[in-house]
Amino acid sequence: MKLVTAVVKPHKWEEVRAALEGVGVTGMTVSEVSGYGRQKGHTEVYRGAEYDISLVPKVRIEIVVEDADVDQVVDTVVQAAQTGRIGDGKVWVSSVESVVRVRTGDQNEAAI
Amino acid sequence: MKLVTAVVKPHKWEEVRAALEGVGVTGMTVSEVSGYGRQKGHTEVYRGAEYDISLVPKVRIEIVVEDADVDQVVDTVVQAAQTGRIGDGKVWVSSVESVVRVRTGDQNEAAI
Amino acid sequence: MKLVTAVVKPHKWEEVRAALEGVGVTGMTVSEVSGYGRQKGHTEVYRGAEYDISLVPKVRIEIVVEDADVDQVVDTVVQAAQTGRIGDGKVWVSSVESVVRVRTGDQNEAAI
Amino acid sequence: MTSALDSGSTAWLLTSCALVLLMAPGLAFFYGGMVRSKSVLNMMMMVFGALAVVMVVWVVVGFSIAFGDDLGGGLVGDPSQYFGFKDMLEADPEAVYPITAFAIFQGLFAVITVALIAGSIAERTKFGTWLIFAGLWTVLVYAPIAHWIFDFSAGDHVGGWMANNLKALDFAGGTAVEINSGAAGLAVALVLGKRIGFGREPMKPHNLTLVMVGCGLLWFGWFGFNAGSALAANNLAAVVFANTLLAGCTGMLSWLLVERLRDGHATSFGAASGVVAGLVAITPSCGSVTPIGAMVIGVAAGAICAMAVGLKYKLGYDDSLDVVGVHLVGGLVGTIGIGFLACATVQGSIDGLLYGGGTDQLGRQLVAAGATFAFSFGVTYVLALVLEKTIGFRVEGDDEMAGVDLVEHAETAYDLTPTTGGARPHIAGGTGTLLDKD
Amino acid sequence: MTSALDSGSTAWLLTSCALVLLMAPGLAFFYGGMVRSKSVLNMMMMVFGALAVVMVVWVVVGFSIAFGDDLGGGLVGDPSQYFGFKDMLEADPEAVYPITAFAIFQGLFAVITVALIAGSIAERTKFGTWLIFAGLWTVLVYAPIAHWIFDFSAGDHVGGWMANNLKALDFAGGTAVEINSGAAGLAVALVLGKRIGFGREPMKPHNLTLVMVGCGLLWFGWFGFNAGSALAANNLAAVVFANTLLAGCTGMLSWLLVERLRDGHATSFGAASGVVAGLVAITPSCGSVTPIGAMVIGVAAGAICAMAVGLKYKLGYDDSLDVVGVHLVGGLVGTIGIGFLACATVQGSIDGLLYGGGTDQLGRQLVAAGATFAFSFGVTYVLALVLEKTIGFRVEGDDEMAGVDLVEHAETAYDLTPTTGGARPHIAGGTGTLLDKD
Amino acid sequence: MTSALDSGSTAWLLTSCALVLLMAPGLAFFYGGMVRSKSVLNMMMMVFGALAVVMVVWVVVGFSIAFGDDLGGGLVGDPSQYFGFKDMLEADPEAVYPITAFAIFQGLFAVITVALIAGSIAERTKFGTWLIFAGLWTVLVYAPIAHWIFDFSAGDHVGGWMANNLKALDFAGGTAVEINSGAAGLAVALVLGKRIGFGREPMKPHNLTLVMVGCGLLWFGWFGFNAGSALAANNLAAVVFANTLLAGCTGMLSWLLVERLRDGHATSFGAASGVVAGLVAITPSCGSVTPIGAMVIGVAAGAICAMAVGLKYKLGYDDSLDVVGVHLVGGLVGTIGIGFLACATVQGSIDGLLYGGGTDQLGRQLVAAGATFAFSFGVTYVLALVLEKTIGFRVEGDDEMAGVDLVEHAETAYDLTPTTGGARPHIAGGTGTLLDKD
Ligand SMILES: Nc1ncnc2c1ncn2[C@@H]1O[C@H](COP(=O)(O)OP(=O)(O)O)[C@@H](O)[C@H]1O
Ligand SMILES: Nc1ncnc2c1ncn2[C@@H]1O[C@H](COP(=O)(O)OP(=O)(O)O)[C@@H](O)[C@H]1O
Ligand SMILES: Nc1ncnc2c1ncn2[C@@H]1O[C@H](COP(=O)(O)OP(=O)(O)O)[C@@H](O)[C@H]1O
Repeated sequence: MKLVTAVVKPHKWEEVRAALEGVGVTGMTVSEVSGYGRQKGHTEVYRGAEYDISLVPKVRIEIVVEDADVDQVVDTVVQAAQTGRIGDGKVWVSSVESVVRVRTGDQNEAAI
Repeated sequence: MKLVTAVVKPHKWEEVRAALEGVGVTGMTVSEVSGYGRQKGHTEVYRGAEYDISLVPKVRIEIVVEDADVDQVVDTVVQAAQTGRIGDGKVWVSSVESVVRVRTGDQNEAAI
Repeated sequence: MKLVTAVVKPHKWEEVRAALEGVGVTGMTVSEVSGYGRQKGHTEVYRGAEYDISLVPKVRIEIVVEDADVDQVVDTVVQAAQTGRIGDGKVWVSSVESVVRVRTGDQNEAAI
Repeated sequence: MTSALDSGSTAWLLTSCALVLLMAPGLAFFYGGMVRSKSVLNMMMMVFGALAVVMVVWVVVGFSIAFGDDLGGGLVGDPSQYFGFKDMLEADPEAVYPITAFAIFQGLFAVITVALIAGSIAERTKFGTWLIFAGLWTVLVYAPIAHWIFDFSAGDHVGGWMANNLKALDFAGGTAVEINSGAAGLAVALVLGKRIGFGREPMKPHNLTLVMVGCGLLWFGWFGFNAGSALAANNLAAVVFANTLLAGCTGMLSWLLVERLRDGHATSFGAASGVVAGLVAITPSCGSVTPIGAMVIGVAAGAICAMAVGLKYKLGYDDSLDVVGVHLVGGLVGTIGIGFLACATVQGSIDGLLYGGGTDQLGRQLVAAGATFAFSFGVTYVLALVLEKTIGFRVEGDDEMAGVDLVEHAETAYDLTPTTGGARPHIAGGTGTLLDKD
Repeated sequence: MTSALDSGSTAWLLTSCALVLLMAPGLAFFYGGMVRSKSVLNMMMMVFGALAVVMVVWVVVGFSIAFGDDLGGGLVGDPSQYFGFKDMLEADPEAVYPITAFAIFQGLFAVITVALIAGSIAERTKFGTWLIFAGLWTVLVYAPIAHWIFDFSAGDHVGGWMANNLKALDFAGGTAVEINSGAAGLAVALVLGKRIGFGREPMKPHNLTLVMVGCGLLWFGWFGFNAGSALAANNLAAVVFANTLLAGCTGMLSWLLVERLRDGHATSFGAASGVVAGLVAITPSCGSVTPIGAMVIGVAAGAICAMAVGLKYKLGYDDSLDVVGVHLVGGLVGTIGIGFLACATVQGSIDGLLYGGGTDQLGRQLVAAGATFAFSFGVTYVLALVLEKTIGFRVEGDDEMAGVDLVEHAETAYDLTPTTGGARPHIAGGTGTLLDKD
Repeated sequence: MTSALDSGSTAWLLTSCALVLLMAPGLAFFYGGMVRSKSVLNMMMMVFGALAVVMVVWVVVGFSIAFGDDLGGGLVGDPSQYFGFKDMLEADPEAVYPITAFAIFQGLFAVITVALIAGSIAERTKFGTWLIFAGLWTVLVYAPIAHWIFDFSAGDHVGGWMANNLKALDFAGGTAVEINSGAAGLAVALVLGKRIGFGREPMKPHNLTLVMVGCGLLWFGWFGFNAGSALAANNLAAVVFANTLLAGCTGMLSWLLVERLRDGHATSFGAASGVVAGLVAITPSCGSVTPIGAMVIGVAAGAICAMAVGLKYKLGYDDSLDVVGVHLVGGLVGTIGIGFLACATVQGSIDGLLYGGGTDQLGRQLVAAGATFAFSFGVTYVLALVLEKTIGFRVEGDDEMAGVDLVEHAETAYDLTPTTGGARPHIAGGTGTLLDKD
């Protein structure tokens, strides 16, 4: 199994969720994070003074998936979250050795 | 070493913490997240209108453990967090290549 | 590629960020978490009564890096975040199988 | 210099002015807590902005249209008579209270009425257009209706048709304030359309403690609104005060009961809404009913409004914060309730149906309610449509998703975490460029 | 028609009514900020709900029990005399202020007293049972005690025993409000038992800015409570006003000093608590002491209460928000303090021990305090126990863990994040089904 | 006993006292919302602490220095005359209102002035030193200046030089309150130095809803401040009330317009700041100008202050919450504006330059403004420097990074999440040990 971690723009969350539901993803875990990336360096005017802004709000989505589904899930997220502008985010995949469903104790594929 | 990631119901956090302390887990990192899973699809009435609810509050626990302790830690979490009802959460395990304790610079097993 | 996860004291965040920028890290994802570790067991007086405190605020930093940069990034974080006192935090490294930049669809090294 | 001025009544009137002023921030928090966290600043700005714009317009010409000598038919006052509060500053030896205090008191009624409307178009409105709307609406809709119902003929002075010809009763604004804002709220909500996601997402209050802060301040201020409308510190003011308190109490209990029976739980949002429903309904009737009558009015308003707020989902208009469900419906309950519950012991000589007074007064009340609704809805609809078609009244869809706080005001309301403390981003530059920069 | 009505005093009394009304939301925020975030709505609802229920009961029968002609022994007034505020509406040409205003003013005292009790059983109380308790307690406990101490005999009218026979001094409610709520708070806390985790987890205030908002509004409202009790806009009202301000100030400073010396830090929670402790103690004594005396009372109350709030951990009762430590103890400090610090210059003819007046008054004060405590504690304990054993007063353990906001009101207070904006879950359906659905 | 007491004016003065008292919490929230979340409690504590300390000092000696018989040259009053409010408690048959009410009213002006200063040294101040500063500053700076400008000679009584010799006009404190606090704020900000990160990080308001709550309460309270300064419930009070309302409105609109044109967006922080700027400028002038004049003053203050708050970045002083930009600059606008806009119709016999009255009054206003600035800045600078060099006025750098709430008060303001509910850490023990324990 794999863990897909996606960091996307907050107002894209709803579209990403809907798209994932469309490809059969039934579970995920979501958190509010701050992103630091190319978007930094933008300046803003605040009460007449200019500042560099480094952190911007993002949403982080974690999805445990079966090996076979990884590519589809990643593609789905990338498509739904894309605006083509700086700060669209990243998706990364890492390996998961085991999964348990707390309610039943089911393991691995059966637990996803 | 392994990283155990557990997503559980918020009001179970205290019990999970106590159970882990019981099996000698001395450190972990905790965050507030929102979960999306089978619990979705429940509807609620709000000011006379009905809605589907998709996100429910969860607590996410990350524990870096030695290889030998993984099974015990996972079992302990599952037992403490189980209510047997939908939305109890997931636990997954992935591999960690190295760990450092910031205070001392200790590495790997010595750093846990 | 690797994922470096660092949990550090909140008021060290700014120094860590600056140090990482110094070694060329251009992106990272940051979240507010609570830490549980050796710091627990400290007691505090509250309205005349004493309590054990278990959770302390921490900042969690995730950085996806190329394999070659891992050691430098870890060292940089450890140095910048170190105060030498209990609760300085942990840094751990795990393996990442693929990365995508959402904006462009760039993959892996090109996406970092 | 001998003067008729009663310092006690003046003290109460000044206090009442301050109380009604506080209703503006109170409403800003009440409404602000109800929207999603991405829209709270815009919501509060609509209320504060309305306060500023309406007061300026009121001083310049609004007061004069409302309380100047009638220009004919009891329809509108002479706009030049008190233009810029002229000739009002020197002490009038025959006045029991200073006319400036009265003019300010009435101006704050206009403020509250306009600000109430904002609730129906929450989370999707252009701030600049809103300010223009607020100013124009004061002149075109509020001031005339205030003339109709609040301007009593006296001596040489000829006032409005509802108060003097129709002889409808409205102690503190069931028509001019409540039905009026509710009708206008419906009109603008229809023009602007539904929020993205309306009916699919619950869009619950983001901060119920803020809602309660607003509710508390509103209730407090409402004593100035109602008991201040006695324009004297006397026995009537005390009865009105009691009625205002009691209708708020029974409005709350009644709304909570409906929720408990219908949904299984009594909510704090329901409590706050019920208080306001009761206060809305007692506003016209507080000078006509006994404390027992006030409790009945509160019960009726709480229950009817609790059911009315669900209508928008069935009928499909997005009256976001229930201006229609609470202010229009509650205003109708109170205005019409007078026809049933008026009691001559309290004031004047009118008994309602339940006190053996016949259907006469009930008829007058229905006419006043109907006329207010029709005029307000009609004019507001046209005004809002013109603004939407010309300068635009509603923000773009992308901007609405990103949030009106960010897009219209370049701010976010809260930054409570240590990491980003004070460094959370906002976006400079004009609307529409937001997503390019984000 | 010539009338004895003093419009200035009426204005001040109406203003004071509004101020005391504002103390209810003030208390809701003060208490609401102190609980954990999962209980804040329930806490506010207990206060708002008490306001509604108590006022209705007060109009129906409470005022009459408290201020009707004595039925014998100075123990209880005639419940039928002012039943439903009857015969009170028409202007009385001999009244200096409207009786309706007085009745409302006194009713709001009952509201605050009941609402204060809620603090001792925070985070674990069934809302429905609480409302029933509030109504019954007003009739069984508050109204009689108010009769004892607040109902002065005049002309034909015979009042209560403490005020007229014992001649204890209590200007604005050290007994009927403070000691009474403190004693009742202790009783209900004992009946309901400790929160899960009490003594192990600190259970700190979840929102100290909300506590401060509450503290500010309470202080503001307290001027109506105390200076309004002069029932006139006169010199005495001004001195009482000054005393109320000063005791709050020195209560704060004194509490902060204790914290600084004992714990190393002066906290904002301590500042808010110290203000209230000073205000509690000056409530009975504000009409009897000089401004210097008021400062002394404040210092005493701040220090003694700061130490008293730790008692619950030692003695093992969960008086969650320190109703005992602040209101019972502070009420005792003020009520007994009169015996030492009363000064005949301020009002009346009583000098306290320190002004050479002997121990006479001190004795009367002790009897009044003791009688109030005993009656209130006893009746409340039985009432709470009956409710707990019949319909249940405390929520289930699982529900307490999940949070009373969710379980009792199907709401959560805050939703400040963009992702879930307005879509955070609550649970419909009855209590107990929560965990099945969660 | 026949008495000159006017109960209506007394009612209004008592109400005004309560309103001004509420400005202290109002300011605490206004300022508290503006700082980062790690400093909000300390900010609120500085305001509440100032209230307590200043009132105690005022009763003991402050009032007497300000309003006691002049000791010579109109510079300072006799500190022994009203020491401890002595001989002030008994009703004076010749007084129109109780002297205690007047003394409290004036004391609350001192409170607000001191509390305003705290804004310039937000997020880095030792709480203990601040309290000492507040007490000393009241005696050394505020009370003398209040004597100069507020103490009018009457009968035997000789007052201060500005009011009686210079004949500068200042209805409610443009000099003693606004310019004074602004000058002192500049001085302490220079002594304490910049916050770590100033100019690099934006350090934005952490909670704009709290800022708005503060703004609303401040505005509400300001009616007591200004219209209460009429010391009577009369025609002048009503005009002053109108002016206070209108200047706040146009101050808001004008600030928003500057922001819209300069930065592209009108912010809610700007709205709140603009209201206060307008109120500051109308404070001295509210008794001298017409409602139209008040609107002009508000427009000028809003625009000029909106530009002035940027100065600190250019000149490099960290006046953290713009005490200089809003109170000093706004106070100057209002104080000097009188020279242009005074209108004899409103009160007295002075016409300003624009009403054909010549430059005479303008000159007097400039002298008053200059003298206030110079005295306040000079004495404050020395006082702050002495405190910083002896007991220390600013916290350590590490402590500032960790946050003054944690370090000075062992608290954090918010704990809104379920997990840590009520168990979030704070640190006991003295300053400086924090990082060892963290
Ligand atoms: N190396 C990285 N490791 C972890 N997260 C990253 C990394 N680089 C970027 N991110 C996340 O992705 C977000 C978008 O990155 P950014 O560089 O702003 O835009 P883009 O990827 O479109 O060039 C960042 O805000 C951050 O949350
Ligand atoms: N595939 C997944 N990846 C990541 N997190 C998941 C996944 N599936 C479920 N979760 C997390 O586990 C929680 C419980 O899952 P849910 O399907 O509601 O219940 P259950 O596992 O008992 O059937 C979810 O709220 C979510 O946080
Ligand atoms: N085994 C672990 N797994 C995950 N996070 C950990 C673990 N141990 C410690 N941490 C994190 O590191 C932080 C610091 O650990 P702590 O034991 O307090 O100090 P130190 O590492 O200096 O001995 C903790 O607050 C927690 O967030």
